[in-house]
Amino acid sequence: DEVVVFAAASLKNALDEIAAEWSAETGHEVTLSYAGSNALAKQIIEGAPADLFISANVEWMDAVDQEGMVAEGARTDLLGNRLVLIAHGQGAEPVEIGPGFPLDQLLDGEKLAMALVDSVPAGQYGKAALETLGVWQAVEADVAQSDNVRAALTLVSTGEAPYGIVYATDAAAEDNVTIVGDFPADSYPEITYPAGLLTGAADQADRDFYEALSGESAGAIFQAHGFTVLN
Amino acid sequence: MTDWLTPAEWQAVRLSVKVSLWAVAASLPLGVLVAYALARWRFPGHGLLNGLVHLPLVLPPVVTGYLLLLTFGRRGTVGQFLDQWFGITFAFRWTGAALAAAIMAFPLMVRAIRLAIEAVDPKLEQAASTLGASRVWVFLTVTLPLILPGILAGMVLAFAKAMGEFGATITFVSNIPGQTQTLPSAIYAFLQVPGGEGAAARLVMIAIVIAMAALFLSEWIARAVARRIGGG
Amino acid sequence: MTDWLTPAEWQAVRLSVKVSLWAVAASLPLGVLVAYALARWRFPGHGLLNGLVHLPLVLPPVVTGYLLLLTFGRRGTVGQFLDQWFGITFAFRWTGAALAAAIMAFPLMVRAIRLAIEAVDPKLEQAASTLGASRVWVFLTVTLPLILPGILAGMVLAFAKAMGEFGATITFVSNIPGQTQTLPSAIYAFLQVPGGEGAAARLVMIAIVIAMAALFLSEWIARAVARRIGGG
Amino acid sequence: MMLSLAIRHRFAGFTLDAAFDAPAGLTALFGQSGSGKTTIINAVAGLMRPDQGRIEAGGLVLSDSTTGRFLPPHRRSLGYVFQEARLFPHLTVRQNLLYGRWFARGRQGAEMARIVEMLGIGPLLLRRPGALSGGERQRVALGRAILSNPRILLMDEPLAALDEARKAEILPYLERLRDETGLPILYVSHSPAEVARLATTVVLIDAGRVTAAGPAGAILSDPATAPLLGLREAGAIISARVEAQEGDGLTRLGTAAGPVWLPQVDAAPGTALRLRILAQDVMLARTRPEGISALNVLAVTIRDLTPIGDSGMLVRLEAGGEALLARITRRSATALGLAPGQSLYAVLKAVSVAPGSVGIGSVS
Amino acid sequence: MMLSLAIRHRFAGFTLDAAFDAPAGLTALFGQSGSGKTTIINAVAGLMRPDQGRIEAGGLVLSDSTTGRFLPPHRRSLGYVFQEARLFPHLTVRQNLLYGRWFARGRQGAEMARIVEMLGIGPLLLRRPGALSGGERQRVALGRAILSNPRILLMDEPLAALDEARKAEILPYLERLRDETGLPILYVSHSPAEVARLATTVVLIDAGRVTAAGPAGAILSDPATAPLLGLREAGAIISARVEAQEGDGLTRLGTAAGPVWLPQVDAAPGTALRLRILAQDVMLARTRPEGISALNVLAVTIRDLTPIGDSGMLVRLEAGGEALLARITRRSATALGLAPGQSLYAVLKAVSVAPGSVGIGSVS
Ligand SMILES: Nc1ncnc2c1ncn2[C@@H]1O[C@H](COP(=O)(O)OP(=O)(O)OP(=O)(O)O)[C@@H](O)[C@H]1O
Ligand SMILES: Nc1ncnc2c1ncn2[C@@H]1O[C@H](COP(=O)(O)OP(=O)(O)OP(=O)(O)O)[C@@H](O)[C@H]1O
Ligand code: MOO
Ligand SMILES: [Mg+2]
Ligand SMILES: [Mg+2]
Repeated sequence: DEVVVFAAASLKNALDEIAAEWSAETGHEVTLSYAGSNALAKQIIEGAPADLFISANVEWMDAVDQEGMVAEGARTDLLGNRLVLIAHGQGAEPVEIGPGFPLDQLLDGEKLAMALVDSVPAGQYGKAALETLGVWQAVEADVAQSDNVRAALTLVSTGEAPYGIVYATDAAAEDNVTIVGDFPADSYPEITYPAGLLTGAADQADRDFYEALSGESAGAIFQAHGFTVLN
Repeated sequence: MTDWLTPAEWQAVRLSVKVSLWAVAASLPLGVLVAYALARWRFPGHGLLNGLVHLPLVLPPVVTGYLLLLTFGRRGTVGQFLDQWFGITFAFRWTGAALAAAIMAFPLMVRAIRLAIEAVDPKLEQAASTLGASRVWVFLTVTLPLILPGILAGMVLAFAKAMGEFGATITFVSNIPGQTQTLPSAIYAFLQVPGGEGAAARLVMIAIVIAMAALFLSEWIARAVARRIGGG
Repeated sequence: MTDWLTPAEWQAVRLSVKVSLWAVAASLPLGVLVAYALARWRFPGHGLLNGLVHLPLVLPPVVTGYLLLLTFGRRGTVGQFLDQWFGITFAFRWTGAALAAAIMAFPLMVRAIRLAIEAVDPKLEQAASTLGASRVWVFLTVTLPLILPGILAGMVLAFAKAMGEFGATITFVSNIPGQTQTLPSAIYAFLQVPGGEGAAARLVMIAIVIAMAALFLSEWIARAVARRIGGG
Repeated sequence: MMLSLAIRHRFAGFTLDAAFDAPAGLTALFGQSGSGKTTIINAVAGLMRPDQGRIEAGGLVLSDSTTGRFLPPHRRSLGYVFQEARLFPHLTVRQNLLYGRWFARGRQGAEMARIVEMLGIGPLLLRRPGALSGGERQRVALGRAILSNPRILLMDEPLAALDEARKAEILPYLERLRDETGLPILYVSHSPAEVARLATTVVLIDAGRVTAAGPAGAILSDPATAPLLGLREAGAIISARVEAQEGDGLTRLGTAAGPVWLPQVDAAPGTALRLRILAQDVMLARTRPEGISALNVLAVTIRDLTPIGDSGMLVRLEAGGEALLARITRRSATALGLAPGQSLYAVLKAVSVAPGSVGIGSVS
Repeated sequence: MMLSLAIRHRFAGFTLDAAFDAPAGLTALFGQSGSGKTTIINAVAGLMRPDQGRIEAGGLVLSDSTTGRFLPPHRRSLGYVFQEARLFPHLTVRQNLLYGRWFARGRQGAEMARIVEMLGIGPLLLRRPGALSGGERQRVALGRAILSNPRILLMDEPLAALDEARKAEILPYLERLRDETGLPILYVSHSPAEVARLATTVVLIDAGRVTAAGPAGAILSDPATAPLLGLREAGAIISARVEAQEGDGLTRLGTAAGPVWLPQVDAAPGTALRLRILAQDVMLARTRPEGISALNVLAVTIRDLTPIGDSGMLVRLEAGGEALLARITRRSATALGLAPGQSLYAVLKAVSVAPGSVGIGSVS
């Protein structure tokens, strides 16, 4: 029957495709509700009729888990993502990202676009990376924080900010920005998108879709959209 | 139209209109009552009521949505009460979207109606009372017809706001296609992923067209009413 | 107060009040003008102007923020023009937050003032004109004083809305502590992390207190004005 | 039904302190602008709650500051013609007229068609009040109040904006209303002629206080109150009865003072009339004048003489038991050697008695 | 300064088609309720744009439908006393009064203190209009218009809500305004007495059309127009001059018809007056009556006789070149055997001439 999936908004493109494919195969319907992970988690805790939850970070999945709402043994770290430095326009100069790299000189008094560095996952990862690399203090005052990654990306694509830190998945699909460098994988905590089957899901179809997410064809689609498939 | 909108988008359009219309219709009686109370009565708690009405304007929509979730959600006290005793559920239903839209639009509706009520000449109401009309009848036969333009303005503001409401709705009832996914939620989802701008723009255009239609309709009605009252 | 708010939060409070006050003050003259035009003039484009004014209400705030970015951003046409010729920049400044708040609040302000203007008896304005007052003087000496309650209502609605505005602001000028981090942005940030509700609630209380103070002030002024006009 | 009122109310700079009884019939409130007439009427209507005092109508207490009782306006069964028309702008003239009737189900009332005809507002019925002329508005307001079938009628200068011709049509209707229904009518007017014609009771008000109150006949022919009404309006009200409609357009009336001829009075022989004869219209002659155009010459006796104004003399006359007043110059009084007890002749032109001064009904 | 007007305007169900000239002095618009008086005044004020026609004041075109010229109201230098007061509710009485003056800098005008005194609104100056009585509002509106130093004064029933005493104070002021300033005054009134006293020009309006227009003297003493004004108001206006203030409170006037005594007229010997003598106040006698209270007996000759009404006869008389009117019954006319050319006596009581009928100024 119907599978209701609450998923972080950044997964929309990939999940839409996967769900369509799976529906066509199995005849079950998938209903996808995209919003911020925090809102979804709170809704689930408040009794939302969701069968599956895919969060953009571990903390919100933990919050749901602590309420005892994730089915026993039905939680998995589904996807990973990479953090990249982007610049406005096509064909921007690549930047060598390493400890103490001269980000503040690159900015030249202009802004570095990021998601909220203390609360939105992409921002938190970015801040961690910059701290590890020892450049956070130099640029802290020049960081323009958006409420989500896409908004940060928009700031760069419109040229409002010359540089930004976003997910590789987002950067790949935007014409007007260039990925000028990858952050070293050890400079920030691993980016994980955990998926969990919720206690409210009674149906076999729910479980099937949960499993299918880790399957091969789903993996291919996730990868096509720039995600790292974790297992 | 159907060929350049996916069924899901088409559903979001219909849902948005339905939610907005219900939000306006269902909150109108209370809106008129509260506006009347604020305009005409002096009672302890006047300021408090006024503050309460304005609250959804002051709070970031997300906060309002969160409070709604806590109050009217499945585990919320009011939500449980309504569910058990009246079988009314708001959580994760289109009714919840309507509730969120109604609450977000309420201050706009109340203020417009209140301004209209304050502009009614009490002398006309007095005249009606000397002719035998009780308070309620005075209201129904004199005040109400005279504030119609204000009510209309309030309704159109509320409708427009309801069409655009996003933060409270998505926080309260999430973004479930066919059930709670309104136009703004759909637009939001598109804006969260690469390449979604085109689709978002299309939906934005639809939202604009619908709201403008409502606006034109209201202006037209208001003008017709004004002509009747002013002219011969 | 300072002991239970961090300096950054304290800064957000001050900035929010500043942004809201400026948003209201700067948009007031245009608001009165547009309200007057919509209420009293018949011109081609009347419907269009009316629609334009309501647009921020209809669109999800994020979309409005996005459009602002495209228009008033540093690369936006208007933004570049203003920057080059007048040295006015909105991008990543508190001025941009004020602009966003003003635009989001504009429909509310205009509608309140428009309703007030429509309630002014044109016969009084005629009387003033027979006494030698030109259109502008009629407006300044008769219409304006009579619509003061409506202007006040519009200002208070706009102020409340500006205090609560979040989506358009953060999209347009993002969130730079001390420069563009308003109260709602700060609240939003807290709500993004598990367990942040307590801190958010503290800021919400502050927002409520400020808005209520503005509300009480406006009611008090309105009542004083009404007493003067109505009584002996 | 009797309306009794004793109220006291303070505004900044103005104090109302009035008490009077208004019996069935028409009670005219007469006084300068700002003397408190509208305030009194508003108190009766329940639109104003007096600081102190009591208002009672036919045994029903409308308001009483000692018990705190205050009947709201809509339960007072009023018809109030406001000083400004106060028509409902969103209703047609017809709907305005019928507004009160709606709430007066059960009480039986004036006939719509007749009122509309009398007020000449037939062509306006489907219009809205917005663009009515001043007089049209006032007529509709009058109709609205009358058609609500009130038990008390309050009228604040109801005829002020009307032309004489229209007034002449409405006055007889108000007289019938007064005489046939027995409802108390409180009537404010600045026109002494209107007051004299319509009032059965007159209440004179000055700066918030009642300076005189009583039956119209007594107040209007009392030399003490005459100056308050204006010298020109001093006069007597006498009873008359239609005796015959004579061929040449004149009507012969029988009065205690003798026959009086007037231009056509539209009333059947036998009808009782109130005739107001202004003091200034009465000429005195020592001998019965001959060869003059005045038709009415009455034999009278002087009761007393009161100097009035700078040069005038108000002469109270008696003619067959009826009191008459004449106002002449002191010079003439001296020249004619007038003194109380003297017999002489009062001359009255038939056309002097205004149609507005011939009222139906008897003198109270 | 002369005001000329020829306009045409259609409302649903009402057509105005009026043309007349209003020379310096006071032009009274007289007509039934709904006949179009306010509409005409609004056209002059520029508050209404007539479908067709032209309005000109002292050479200045105010509006002309052929050229499309339309001077906005605020550039017409008007003082308009509206039928309803239209006071500014947010301003004090004082500020209301001074409102127009503010825009009339340069033009010199009436003195505030004098106007306030005359209107009796001194105690109200600091109040706001909200709670003024009907008459108080009207007086403030009157003051506001006058104090704006207008070049054209428009008055729509300005005295309707006022008591006789107050009117008696205001009328002489309006006369002075009319005579001293030379500004054209358009004046609407339903009171024939007011019109007769104040008007230098009279325009009769019926259902949107001008039925008669011309100098007040001619219109008011023309038997053809008398019925339009109301029979009771028919009368002649004659010129008089104060000759002496006599000791007993009477004033002797010289007229072409002979001396006339009236109760004290407050004017210095030599002052020219307009005297309105109502036809109904004139009694005719074949022989000079003796021993009567009436002081004024004038030798007159009959010019012509016009039957009027059901039973009346309007007799045009000549006395030393002045025209007089008498209204008597047809029965008396027959009994006295009246015929044109006949000589007889007109008898007029001194007190019959209302103070309101003695105007300052000469007959136009
Ligand atoms: N609410 C009020 N506050 C202060 N003064 C008031 C108020 N209402 C009335 N007055 C004053 O009381 C007095 C009496 O007013 P009212 O309206 O009764 O007069 P009126 O006799 O009807 O006069 P008019 O003939 O001019 O209509 C006036 O001087 C008026 O200004
Ligand atoms: N805008 C309008 N539309 C339709 N009819 C109108 C309009 N304005 C005035 N009239 C009508 O035109 C006629 C003349 O109105 P106007 O106000 O000039 O009368 P008036 O002579 O001043 O009467 P009153 O003495 O009653 O004030 C009235 O019958 C009125 O109803
Ligand atoms: O109050 Mo909002 O920022 O329009 O959802
Ligand atoms: Mg009054
Ligand atoms: Mg009029």
